[in-house]
Order: sequence, then C-alpha cells, then structure tokens
Amino acid sequence: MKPQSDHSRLTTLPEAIAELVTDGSHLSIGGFTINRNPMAAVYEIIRQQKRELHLYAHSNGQGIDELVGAGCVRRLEIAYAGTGRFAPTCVRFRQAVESGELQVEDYSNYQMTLRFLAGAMGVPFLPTRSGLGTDILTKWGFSRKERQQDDRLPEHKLATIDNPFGDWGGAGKLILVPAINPDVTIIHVQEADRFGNARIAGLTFADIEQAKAARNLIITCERLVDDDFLRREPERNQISFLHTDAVVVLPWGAYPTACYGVYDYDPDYLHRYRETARNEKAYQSYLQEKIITPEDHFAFLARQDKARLQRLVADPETGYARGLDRKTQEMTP
Amino acid sequence: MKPQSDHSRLTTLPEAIAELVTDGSHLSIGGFTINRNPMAAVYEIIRQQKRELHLYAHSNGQGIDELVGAGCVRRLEIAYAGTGRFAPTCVRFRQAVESGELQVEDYSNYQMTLRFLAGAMGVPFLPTRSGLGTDILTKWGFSRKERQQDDRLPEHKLATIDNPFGDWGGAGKLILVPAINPDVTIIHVQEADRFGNARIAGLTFADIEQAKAARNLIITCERLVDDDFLRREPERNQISFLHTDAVVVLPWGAYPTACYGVYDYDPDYLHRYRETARNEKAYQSYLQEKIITPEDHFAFLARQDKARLQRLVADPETGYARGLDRKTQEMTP
Amino acid sequence: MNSDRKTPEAPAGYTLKEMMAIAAAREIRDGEIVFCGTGISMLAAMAAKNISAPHSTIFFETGAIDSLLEEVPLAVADPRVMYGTALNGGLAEAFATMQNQFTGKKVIGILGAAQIDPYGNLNSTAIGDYHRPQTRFSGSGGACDVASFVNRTIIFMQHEKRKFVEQLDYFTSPGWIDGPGGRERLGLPPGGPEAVITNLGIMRFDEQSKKMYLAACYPGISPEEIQEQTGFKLDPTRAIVCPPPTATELEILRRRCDPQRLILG
Amino acid sequence: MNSDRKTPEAPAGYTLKEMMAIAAAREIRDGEIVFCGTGISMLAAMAAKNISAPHSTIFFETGAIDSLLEEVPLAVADPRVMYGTALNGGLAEAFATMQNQFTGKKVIGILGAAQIDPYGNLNSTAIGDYHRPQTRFSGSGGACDVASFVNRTIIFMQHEKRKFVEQLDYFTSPGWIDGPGGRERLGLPPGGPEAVITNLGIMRFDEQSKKMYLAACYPGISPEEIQEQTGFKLDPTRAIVCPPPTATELEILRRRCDPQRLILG
Repeated sequence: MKPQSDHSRLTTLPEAIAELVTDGSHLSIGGFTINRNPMAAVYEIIRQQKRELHLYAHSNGQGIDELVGAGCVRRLEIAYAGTGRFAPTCVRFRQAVESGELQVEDYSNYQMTLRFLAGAMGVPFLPTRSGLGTDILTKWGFSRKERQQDDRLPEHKLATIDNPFGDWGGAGKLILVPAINPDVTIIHVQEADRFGNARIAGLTFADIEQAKAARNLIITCERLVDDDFLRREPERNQISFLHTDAVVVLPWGAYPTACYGVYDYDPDYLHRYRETARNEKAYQSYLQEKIITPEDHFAFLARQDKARLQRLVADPETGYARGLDRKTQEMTP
Repeated sequence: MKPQSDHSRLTTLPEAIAELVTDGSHLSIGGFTINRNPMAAVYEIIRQQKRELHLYAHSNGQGIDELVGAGCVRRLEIAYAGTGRFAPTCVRFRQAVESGELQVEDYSNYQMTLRFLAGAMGVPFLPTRSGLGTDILTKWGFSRKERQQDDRLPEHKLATIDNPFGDWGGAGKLILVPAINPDVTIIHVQEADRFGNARIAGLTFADIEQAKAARNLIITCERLVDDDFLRREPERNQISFLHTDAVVVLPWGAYPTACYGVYDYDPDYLHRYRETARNEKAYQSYLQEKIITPEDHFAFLARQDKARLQRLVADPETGYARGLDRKTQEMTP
Repeated sequence: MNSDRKTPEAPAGYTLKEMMAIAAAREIRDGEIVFCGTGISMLAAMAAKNISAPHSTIFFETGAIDSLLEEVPLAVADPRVMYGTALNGGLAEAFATMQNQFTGKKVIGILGAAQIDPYGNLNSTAIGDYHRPQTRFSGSGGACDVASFVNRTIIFMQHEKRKFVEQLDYFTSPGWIDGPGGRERLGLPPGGPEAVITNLGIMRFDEQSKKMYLAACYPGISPEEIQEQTGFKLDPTRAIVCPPPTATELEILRRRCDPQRLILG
Repeated sequence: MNSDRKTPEAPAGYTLKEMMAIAAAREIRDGEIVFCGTGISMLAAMAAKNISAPHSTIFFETGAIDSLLEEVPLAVADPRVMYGTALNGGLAEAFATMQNQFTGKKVIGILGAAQIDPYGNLNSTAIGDYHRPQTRFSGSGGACDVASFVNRTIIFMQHEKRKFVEQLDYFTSPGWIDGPGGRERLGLPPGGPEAVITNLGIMRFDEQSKKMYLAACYPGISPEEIQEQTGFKLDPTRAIVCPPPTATELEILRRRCDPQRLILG
C-alpha cells in the first residue's frame, strides 16, 4: 500500500486507531512536553480503551501522562516525564511509577532520539558518548530475563564498546543504544496531503525519526492541502508518503498542547489537568466526562470554551498567542 | 569567534582560501556531480596553487576532477568519480589513478555520508550494513603502516562488528565507518547572511553533514540576504552561524555546475572539459588560460560567453533552464 | 553504457537501447520504489511509470523522492530530479530509506557495472590491480549500498566476454555472493539481483544455485551468440525469445521519456 | 524549583530567585553557546545575554538555535523558543551540536537536579529504590547528554541537606565522577560542572580534588547556615560574600526577561 504516489490514505481518527493500534501495541507519539502532542489521537486511544501499550517517548509530556493516567500503558521507555513549568514531573506518571503499576525504562533524550534514528536508518544500534558511568547504563527497568523472553525487546538495555578505531574521534569508549521500530507512530503536523506527505512548522523534535522508524505511521494534521501544494516547495517537507499509512484531518488536533503557527498551548487546561491529576476521584471524573463521554474529537472540542480557544489562536508573525495570560495561582512552585 | 550571533563573517574568496586552506589541508567540498559544487572556490584553490591536499568526497564530481587535474591533491577518499552522462568516469581522476600519481581510498556514497555524519555528530564511527563481503572492506588504498604513521588517518579503513544486541534489527553483523572531521569544508548555497546562516534550495546532498563535521567552514553563496531574512522562516535554514567561519558572496559560484533555482549546469562547458581533459596539452592550456590567468572569479566569469550564461538562467517554476539544448556531438557514449 | 557498439544490428523499428530500456521497465512492479542511476536506468524507470507501473515511485540516492521528471536528467544530481518532488532531502535520508526495514523491502534498484560474475556480484571500480589499475572506473557511488540493502536489483550490462567473468577484479557490490545463503553468512539482508539486462538478452538467477542463466534472447539473437560474449557458462535451456517492444511501449519511451534522445542517442 | 520555600528571608530589594538568576548569569561568558532548561536557567541565560554576554547564543535541546525570546518560555518546547531563531531543527541536531567536538567546546549547560553529590554528579530520576521509588522525578531529559558532552555546566539546586548527599540514590548525569581523571577513565569528554548555584550561595569544585567547596554566600547568609543544609562537608575557607544584584542587573532581569514574573513569581 505504501509506495503509491496517487493513493489516498485519508481516513477518520476512530478508524485509524481501531485499525492500527491494538492492545499490546508498541507505540510512539510525536511532540515534546506541551507542543504538538497528537492529543486528539491520545484521547481516541483512551476512548477506545486500548490496554497494555508499550510506549516509547523522549519528552512527549502531556500525551504520555494522559495515556498512563487512563490505564492504557503497561510499559514505558522514556527520557523525561514532565511538562516544563506546568508539571516538572507528570503527576499520573509519578503516581503510576511509585505505586508499581507502570514499568519504566529510563534513557536520556539523546539516547531515545538516536534509538528512533537507528530504527529509521535500519541499523540495530547507534553510538553516543552520553550515559557512560551512569545508572542509566547499569540499572535496568526491564530485567534481563524479561528481555530474553520477549522478542520485541532487545536483550540489553544498552551496551558499551571500546572504539575499534583506537582513539579516533577522541573517544575510547562508547555507549550503543538499540534501535526502536514501533508498531505505530502517531504524529500531529500543521500540513499534510491525502497521500501522506507532511510538513511541520517550527521545531521537528524527533517526529521525523519516530515516523520513519515505525512499521505503521498515522499522521494527524491541522490542514489538508491540495495534491500539488507540498510539491511546490519540497524542501520544506519532512515526511514523504513512502512512510505513511493513514492521514486524518483534525483541526486543534494537538490541543491542549501547542501547534506552532496555529495555536498556543492552553495554560488553564494544563494547570487544571495537573491539579485534577493529583486527586483520584477528580481525575476519574475528568477522564469519564471530558474525554470518554464525548464521542469523538469534534464533540470534545465542542465542549471547550470558545472564547478561550480564540485567545489561543497564534499571532501570524510569532507563531504563538502574544501576551496570552499564562500565569495562574498554581504557577508558584 | 564562532558563536557570536551579531559577528559578521563576510570576507573575500582569495582571503578565505588563503587563510583557511593550506598545503596539506584535509578538505571536503559540497555538491554532487554536476550540481552545487563550490567551483569558484575550487578555481581559487587552483589559482593559489595549493598542494598535497587530502580530499574527502562522496560523488562531488566536477570539483574533484578539476582539483585533481590541477595537481592540488595528494590523497583522495571517494565513493564515485564521475559526472553522470558528461563523464561516467572523471578523466583527470582516471589518469591520475592509472598513472599512480593519486592515492585513492574507495568507499560507497552512503559510507562517505555516514563518515561526515559521524564527524558532525561527534562520534568516532557509525554503523551500516553496506559493504559486507566486498573489496571496499578488504582492499585498502592507504596501507596499514601509512595509517599507523599518520594521526590524521584512522588506523583502519573500516571495521566490522558483531551486533552486541544479538539479532536485534535483523542484522547479525555490521560495518563501522570512521568519522571524518575535515580541516575545511567548502559549500556553495543559494542564500546566506553575513553571520553565516545558510539556506539551500533543492537537494542538500551531504552538504549539511560535511559542513558540521569540519573544523572550519567556508560558505559561498549566490545571494547575501538581510540580517533578519533567514530568521523569518528558520525551518528552511540548514546551517547556523555556529558552524561558519567565512561567508563569501559569489554569484555563479557553482558554475559550470548547476545551482538549483538560480542556473543550470553548462552542458557545453562540461562536454568541452571532458574532451580537453583527455589531451594533456590542451588541458594545461585550459588550466593556465581559463582558470589561473583570470585574477579571480569575477574575471573568470567575465570571460564566459554572456549569451550562454543567459541561457542557463533557471526557470522560476522548475528551478532549471527548461528546454536547454543539452545534446552535443560528444554525447553519444 | 556503450550498448550500441560492437553489437549485432537491431531489427528494424527499434534500437537495442530501446529494447534494453523496455526490457528493464517490464521488470518493475506496480507499487515499487525504483532506485535510479544515470542514463538508461532512468529511462527504464520513467517508461515503467508511464506504462505498466503507474504507482511506482522514482527515487534518487541524492534525496529526491517521486520526481516529476518533465525532462530527462543527465545525472542523479541534475536539477531536473528536484522539481515537483514529494520531498527534497539528501543522501543520508535516501540511503536510510533503502536500509530501513519497512521501506527498503519495497525498493527495486537498477545498477550498472564494468564486470559481473556468475552470482551477479559487480565491479564498478577497477580492472587490473587495485593499487595500480589498468582501467579505473568511477567506483561504487551508491551501487554497493543499494546492492547491500534493497529487496531486488536489476543490472544493466554491455554484453562482452571481458565483462562477464568468473572472477571479478574488484568486488564493489554484492549480488548472491557465492550462492544460496551467501548473503546471510556475511550478515547482508536477503534479496539480491533478479535480472541482468544486456544489449543481447536477459539473464536471471537460478532459484536453487543462484547462478546466472540465460532467460531470454532478443529477437534475432541466438543463445550461441550470447554464450560467445560471456566469460562463463550460461545455461541456455530456459531461454525464450524476448517479445520485442510493442508500439505503445516504443511510443511512450520515445515521446514521453526521452523526446530529445539524450539517452537513447 | 521551590527555591523560595524554607529558606531565610532575602534582604530587602530583591528576592532569592532573582539573586540566583543573576548569580548564574554572571557565570556565562561572552561568546558562549548557552544550553537552557526550563525555568530559572532560561532567565539566567536571558539576563546574561542582556547584560554581560551579548554575543552568547541561547540554544535549546529541542532544536532552536539563537531564539529571540520576546516572551519567557514555560518549557523548552514552548512555541516562544521557535520564533525568530537562526534555525529550527530537532533533537538530533541539537544534541549533535553539543557532542560535536568543535561546537560542543563552546557550550555551557545549565542543569537542575533532585540530588547532587560532592563531585557534582546529579540525580534527577528517583529517590529510594529505583524499581519502587519513594519519589519519582521526571528523569534525565537532556541532562545526562549535556553533562556528558559539553565543556562546562552550571547547576541550580535548592539547598537542602537531603539534596546535597554523599551518595546519590540514582546517578543520572555525570559531574566529576569520583575526582581527577574520573571522566577520562569512563571515556567521557573532559569538562564538567563549574558552579552550583543555590538559594543560599555558590559552590565550586576544587581544581585538585574536584570536590565541591563553598565559594560564596549570599548577603546575610553565613557559611554555617549553608553547611547545616549540606549533607557533606563543604570547605568554607575560600567563601566570599556574593555581591548582591546591581540595580542594572535587577532592572534588566525584571523588565526585559520576565516582566510578567512567570518564573520569578
């Protein structure tokens, strides 16, 4: 199906998630902390009550915490579970780890990036100097035995190697990080066409590597563009249809995280989320009423305050909502 | 000097070459076969009679052959010495290898790309599955002894490694390619600002990796843009001032190779070059009269036929000279 | 590729270069990603896209994906490959697409060489001693990478005895190595050469032995003539006569792919 | 960073958070590339750029190079870091810039952590047993990478006994490891932590032993108070009183860097 340049991959979010994400899937999502997380897809995964997901993340922040909080995730390989100033440590993540419900394997941001890059490049590992001497190298979240028994996990968390080229490059020793090839990657972008070509504005984070490493790729986008639009400036495209399995048009698809040039993150939502997440009862009712009850993304959106959404619309020059009130009482810590 | 965002790096070509390229320098140039070779810089290196250069190339084509032909190069690490249909094997390169004047170390295009990428990433090597079982792995152009005695060469041409993660990624064995960190990289781009930020239109080849791997980077550009121009769409920039040492404004700086969106390659020049290169006497007079005698790039340009240059100007939609007569009598082979 | 030199006359109505381009185009399956080199392999890919494989994607090692190719490029870095693509990247992305375990499986590579051995291993580097070659060629370029990574390759050769050899002077790009399991023993991905298309006919590789055999002769060319130009024994028992180019194939090749006859000559 | 909790009152005229931001800003040298995290480290970088290091470059692991920062970002992926940059890339490029042997030497990293040991090694992952932690934190993020790669780092900490410990519960990011030569023995590039800036004062590392010592107390805070909040012995003999923020420093920090007091509180 993939390499057919005039084959439309347009579908709906419920269909794409139902078809490509199954219980136990190895999943990665794009974005970083409070930006360009594929939140509409995250909420649909929650709605469809996917379970036992194995999640790969660098610092994907909000999306990860909501998937963890909704009980979709069994194992998580991650570098950073926080949303910057909104939650220096994601609340539901913290709770799930401290209670032993969630198994975590820790890496660094660069290690996770290289692991996706290795998957995209088709090599089993890539080298880095990051992590030598640390517990990231020596303490394993998934045991050796567990790794041996699961052929979807590499047998080592990390490996070290003496530089076979002597001291070439000034490094006598390196860490090798194992490739990740998720079953599914979901990213949210500003523009895509129906074939699955995509263009990201602002920073790309590790979305491109995550997309190319995956067996299946779902792209959600703010705007569907005409067939020849992206081909007029192909230097600006980052992902070609060769990698894409599904394209879903979802305005506000990253909300409440930001989508550069389109809308800002919603500080009120994120602050309220953190406070809600701290209270089990409040959190369950948030999940049920705000996420699961609305039948889809559009119903979820319809329940948001229109005036607040309007305030988030990006200024065309800077790409964010200039002068947005981002201070709340909860901001102090 | 590098990380000063308001420090101008503008200079002239003779100064940049005189200061940054010395006899024996390890040099790499950007571009690919007949496109975006930094030809004005190549000709200036020839004019300044640099000698004993150690050149790193993937398929840089025309620029490499002219440097070799002018006697500037002692050693060459390369993947492909040709210019497509114009010279399936570069003529002066072939002559220099067959006569034993030029020492060559052969790699593949991806291996060379990964070697630059490793240098840019700050790791001593990167892995690939390309080259297993071939003479590229086993036959070394530079001997083991020579490599041991020269600390600017890695002690092995390539190395192999058993996958420390078992059969993770489906590869039991890999080739490791050693990083390249040239003393100088020279690339030619469409747009740059005086600080050294740069934007390439069309394909980037391995220019970005070559630029970031180098100790010193010279950027030659078609157009110098205003200080804030590139910052208005920073997604479209590929190289930041952090890496740049010199910026030189050189319209037609890739001529006779192409510069996408600005001008096409010159088929007449390239055909005549191939024929001239086959005749020692004709070649020496080409070198002297066409390249060395003109005091600089602008004098070289002034000697080119204006009407011919005009025919090469790119069509704004396609980026090349539509309908250009590219057939000559020499085309038959 | 000097395919029109020292070869028998082509039957009236088409040239041997046209036959070669069309024979290769017929190998390309719909939906495949076609890795193209310079010259006749580009024409083959363009012809396939316009005839039998409309959903194939033309793709260059320089980083261009799904080029429009309104004019025939004269090199893989020709600005003509950059216009109207789905994406303009660079070498790193292009080769990663071929090494990638999902996209790489969909790629068909078209390669050329100076020498080929019975297992489809290729030399595009040097004839004679590597350190002081009698003839030096361009070198691997992306050929070794493509031959290492992708699922299947097609090889263009000029059919001469000195080019079809038992033993390569330099081993640039892997084919089937030394027979069944050869690639796997070295650590290479499976897949390998599927057809060798020359100015005389089409060779394929035996499923059991992975050795080259004669699969088809062009109209008017006999198996004996082909054996004479081959430096090792070719099993001729499965050879058929290759169907000549159809009027449609010729029309498309000539009008849409290379109207200026820059490659076709 | 809860730097205003459980700490002595700041002298009139400025807050301890302001003192911390300015103390860190003073460490940044003109011409350096400043790696910024979220919060007070961003303010320090912005203040330095506006006061003493106008040619420094603010740079984020998310891939933004030389951000304009017209408004203070609340995360390193805040869209405010993407506006008017020299280049918008991604994580792969950002970390490569730090690991790169030419650009990496110019980078100063500003980090925070939950625990620090006498050699400036950091824990930002977990307190208690790793597999069933008493308190789980965010994890490394880019901290381990930055601490591994770059030439020098500055560390922000809240000064509490349980955070300044002999032995980390989890070793997330390398400092001077176990003293001189420690990094080299592990294969890490040279360079390492240079200053620890807390809500009480400034610690540095002895050139010989690479052990943390007390370098400066903020006005009104005694070496004894600092020792009391530190879980290991700090040599106080070199401690000076840290010059308070100047009027210019305060003015710039308040007006240009965080007029909404989103970080300063």
